[in-house]
Amino acid sequence: MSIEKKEFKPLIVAFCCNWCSYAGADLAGTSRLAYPAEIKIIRVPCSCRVNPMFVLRAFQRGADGVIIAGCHPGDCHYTSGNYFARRRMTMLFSMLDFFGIERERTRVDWVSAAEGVKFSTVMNDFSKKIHELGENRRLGDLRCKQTIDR
Amino acid sequence: MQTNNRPVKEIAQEIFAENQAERILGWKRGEFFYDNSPAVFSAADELQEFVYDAFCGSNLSKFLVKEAAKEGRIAVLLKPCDRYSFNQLVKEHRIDKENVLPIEIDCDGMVDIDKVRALGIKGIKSISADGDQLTIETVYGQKNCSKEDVLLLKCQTCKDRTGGDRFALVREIEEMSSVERYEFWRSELSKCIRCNACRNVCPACTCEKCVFDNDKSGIANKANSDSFEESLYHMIRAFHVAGRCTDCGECSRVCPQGIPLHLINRKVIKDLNEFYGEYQAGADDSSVGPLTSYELDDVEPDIVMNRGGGR
Amino acid sequence: MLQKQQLQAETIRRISGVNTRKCMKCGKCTATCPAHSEMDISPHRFVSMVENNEIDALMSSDSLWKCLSCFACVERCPRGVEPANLIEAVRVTAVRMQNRNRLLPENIPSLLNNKLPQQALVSAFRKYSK
Amino acid sequence: MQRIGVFVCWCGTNIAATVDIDTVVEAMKREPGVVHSSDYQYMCSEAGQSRIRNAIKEHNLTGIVVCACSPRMHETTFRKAAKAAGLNEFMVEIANIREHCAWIHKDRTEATEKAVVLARTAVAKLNLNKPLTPGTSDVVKRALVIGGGIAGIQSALDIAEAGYQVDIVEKEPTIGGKMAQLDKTFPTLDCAACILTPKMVEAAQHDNINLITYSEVDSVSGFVGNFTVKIRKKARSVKADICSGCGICTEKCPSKKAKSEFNMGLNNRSAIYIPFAQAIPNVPVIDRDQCIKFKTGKCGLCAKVCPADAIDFSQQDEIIEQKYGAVVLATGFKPIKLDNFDEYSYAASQDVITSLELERIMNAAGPTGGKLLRPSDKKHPHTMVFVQCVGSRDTTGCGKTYCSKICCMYTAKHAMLIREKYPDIDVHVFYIDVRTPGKNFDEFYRRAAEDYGVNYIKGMVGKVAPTNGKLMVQGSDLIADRQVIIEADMVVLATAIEPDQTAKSLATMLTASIDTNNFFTEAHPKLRPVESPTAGVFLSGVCQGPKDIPETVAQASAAAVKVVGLLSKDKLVSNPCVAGSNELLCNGCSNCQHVCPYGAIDYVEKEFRINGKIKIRRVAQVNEAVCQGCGACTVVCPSGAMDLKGFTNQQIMAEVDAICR
Repeated sequence: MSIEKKEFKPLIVAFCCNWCSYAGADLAGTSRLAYPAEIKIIRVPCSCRVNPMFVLRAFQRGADGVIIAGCHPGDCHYTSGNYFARRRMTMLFSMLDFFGIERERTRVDWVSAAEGVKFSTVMNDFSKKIHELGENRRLGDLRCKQTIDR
Repeated sequence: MQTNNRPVKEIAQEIFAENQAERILGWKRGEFFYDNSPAVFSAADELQEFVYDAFCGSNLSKFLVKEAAKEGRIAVLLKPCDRYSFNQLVKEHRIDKENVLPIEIDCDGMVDIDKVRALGIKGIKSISADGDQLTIETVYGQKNCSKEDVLLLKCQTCKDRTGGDRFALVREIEEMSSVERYEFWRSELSKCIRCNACRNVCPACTCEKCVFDNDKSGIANKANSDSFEESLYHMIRAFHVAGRCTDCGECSRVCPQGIPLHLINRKVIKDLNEFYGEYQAGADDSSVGPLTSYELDDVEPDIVMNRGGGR
Repeated sequence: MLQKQQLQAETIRRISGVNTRKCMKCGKCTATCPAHSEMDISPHRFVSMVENNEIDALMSSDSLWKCLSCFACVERCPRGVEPANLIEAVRVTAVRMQNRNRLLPENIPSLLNNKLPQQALVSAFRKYSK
Repeated sequence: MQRIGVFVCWCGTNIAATVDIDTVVEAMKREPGVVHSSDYQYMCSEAGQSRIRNAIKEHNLTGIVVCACSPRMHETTFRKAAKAAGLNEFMVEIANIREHCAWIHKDRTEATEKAVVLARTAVAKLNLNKPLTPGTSDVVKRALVIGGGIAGIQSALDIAEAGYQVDIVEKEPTIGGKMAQLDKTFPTLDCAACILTPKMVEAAQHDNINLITYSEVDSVSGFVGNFTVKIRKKARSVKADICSGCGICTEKCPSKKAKSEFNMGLNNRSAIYIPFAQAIPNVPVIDRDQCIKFKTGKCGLCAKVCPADAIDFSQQDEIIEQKYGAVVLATGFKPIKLDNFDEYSYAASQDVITSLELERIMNAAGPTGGKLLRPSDKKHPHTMVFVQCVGSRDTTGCGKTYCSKICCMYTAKHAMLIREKYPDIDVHVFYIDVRTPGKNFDEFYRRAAEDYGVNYIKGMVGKVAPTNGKLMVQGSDLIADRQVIIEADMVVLATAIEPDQTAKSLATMLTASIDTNNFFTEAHPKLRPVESPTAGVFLSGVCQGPKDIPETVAQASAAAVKVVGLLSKDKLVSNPCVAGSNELLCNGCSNCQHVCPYGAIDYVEKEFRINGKIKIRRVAQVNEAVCQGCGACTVVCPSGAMDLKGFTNQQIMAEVDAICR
């Protein structure tokens, strides 16, 4: 019996703030700047709306990487949201690292509405990292995973 | 033990004698000499059961959330480390400060009975402290040991004494490789039985309704059903108390499975100190915590990616 | 024939790292070039010739060997095209086609010419000493 | 349970070419809550919208998901359609299967799979949506214009004419801006002062316009319809209300070593000065760094000679606070510094000048009285070279990547004016491209070349070397394929322009976004070109991107119309996606209050009946008119009491779950 090795298709959740990064993603689309289809965007009003619980939830349900994109520091539509997000996510990522979760699975980047090219570059780069890391086996609810071969 | 050379019990008696408060929050002797537990005394004669010795590790601050809301002024005995929790709760408006008479009492470290037992001392009848030495009465006669060797984990690195480096263990874990860290926490957290003792004792966990009990929160669960939930519970708890945890060490003290939960909180404290400047939650009752404030030139999250430590 | 030149042009673009399409044809390279009076093909044309695969003409030009490699054009090009790097690459291609990679040290003195700018010598050493 | 309708748009072939529409439609029929799923070529068209309206009625839908372009594009359209059919407009969710899917993926299977995931994510969210009702807020009937150049003046005049109060804040002592420094204007060659100064006077005299010169914006708070702005009035050291503007002080002032900013440093001015003769307000200002009184404590001559006793050395900066309904940004531009362009010898030779300096030299009120003289020896030049694109279209980081847009035309103007006035002067223009889109622009440029004999050379200047009192200009002539060397008397550099340095700090204060070049970003590059993405903030003039005077004036008026449209409303409908606190869960910890950027959260002591007992608890309350819906509070709330309507914890988690299913 031959066991066909299933090609690893990662799942990446991107939280994008409505004002900068989501618009940056729109611009990437308008400019036809491709990035992998495994990246699915969730629109949030501001990067500060992203509760660390959402990030953990994504990992629980089988995400292999989570990226949060917001306005550049200083450009937040709500003045200070991304500054809070920056502290929270730094702490969350550090904690995940402390628990032995690969550092590269989480990322925060600042993408403005004018940076379609950057959006696509960041997403391609992040996806590449996740491909290199492979499936997220350390964090995640095994019941939510179908592809685990034991 | 004494405060200003007076037995603490005397101070308590004086509170009632001088009518400074209607109730006193202190400790009373439990079934065994080493399981003193928090208690509210409402009259002088109840103080017969009052005790303050080397087994009063529990932090009384949290009980004030309920007790201070009740009728009548309440006096509370606060060891130096409990004072931080008290301040933090006052800061968060969880305790009505006006209704509380805080009494600061001295503490020279609390003893962990399991550590005494671990020295091979059996049949313990009582333990008395004499400076740095403990005198242990056992059914096999008197034994002695150094108090330093049997202190509670949280007392070994006491913030108010020149204790050891409280981040030493955290650093050790940081230096592990990513896989080792993962294995370390798996082996520790897989012991978790979700008894919720850590949450119930934590002075920072005083929510009207805990998210883990609120089925609308999306993360409610009563038991860990898989390895993810074992980690998730402790991660979320650590994040919820981040910037508010005073490092009182109660979580590890009460964990029936002996999981070093305080290390997670200490990791957070260490990071907060390194990234955003030294901060001791509860050092005062008004300052704004590090996760509810920011600086324009804060470190970027990729510092986690780029700094040292095991990968 | 064209195909050969095309391959050569591709090689030249690759080893020089120059993206000839970035040129906006402003002519600042030619305006800047201190050796222009000696040249039969102006520096700005190097770029378009490589872009258009006209390698044979470029290889047989005098300009190829008159460039001082002073990098003034690289320094001043507003688009970062780096024409001098392109010339270096064409030279290397030309040298390789002659089946010899380097000058032998003993042959250098006889080739030296008092009028040769010092800069050209330094540039040559930099290029051929490896 | 919701009754959801899903509408999948082809967007012509934009979506349908990459996404298999049928698959998406069929897949959605199996999603929980979905009772209707259909597709159409153009959902945003009237026909498409009427399909949506009909389906809502026919299937008694409680919510709709439109799988189409970005919600930033047509969310409002579909909300209106839903509303027209009697549905709450916030029961609409958009799945962005165009910008985030069809346009970026080539593989049809992959794109279709993703479209299905995006659609079911929207359905998952919609299942938890609740009808929301927008609140309203008042509009302060007053506008603030930041910058008093032609853009700011025009915007202010138009707003004032419509009957609203306008304040112009200008950081210089006078309004007028860069246009006041210009000599003539292309392509009609009217004198800039002749057309600008009447406008300046009109602005100053308008009942509805209040000029706040020599002042800068200190801080901004609030939101559309209700901004609170603190303005710092810098100390002029002259009492503006009693000064008659006679100018005696400026004549008698013994300190005359300061470089005149207005004349681009080509001559000197006194320490107490009026920037130029037609300045408005015509009130001098003391430059405290130059004033002998301020430096040594002695002098005070101006105070002695002032007939009105208007000099006040003790004047302090003053902060004024004012409320505005709208803000117009008209901060303008400045030429870039030429430090990175040594080859043009700008620092090495006085005779290498920028175009703005040439404007002052050519101007009758300028340092040479309008005579074209070499700055170094005040001699008449015989050969002049103009260099185009100095620092523009430069991708190396030395200059700016963009085209500064105005240089081609003003250089043609300069060349033409010089040839007309001094036919003996040879004028050479080095150009990369001559860009003349605009009414009568190309004709103007051709006239310079054909009628006035300006020598246009296709090529660039590589080096300008000052040699024996001359400037050796080494350039390329690409048409002739040769290098040329011109012995010139003067070289004029068409220096790139960049946004004024105040743009960046204002962007931060107003949370208006700027691009990588510090130009303000418009809400939509084509359809909303005079609005900033921040509601209530509008853009006027070069602060949004390089443009000439007619374009600036047009944009200034356009911005004014937008402001008038806003101010004419009595109430603004506010975003209902605001935070709200579940009082039963609230701990009263104040965390949310600390992170709220708008001060929208208050705490109250409230009685609660818990298990039959009355208990007083401290709970958070959100002021919905002030809350802008960022959600910062929701994350710091440990008990999860604080949630954001329209983006609730449960909704976002449902989205995560749908994506990760």
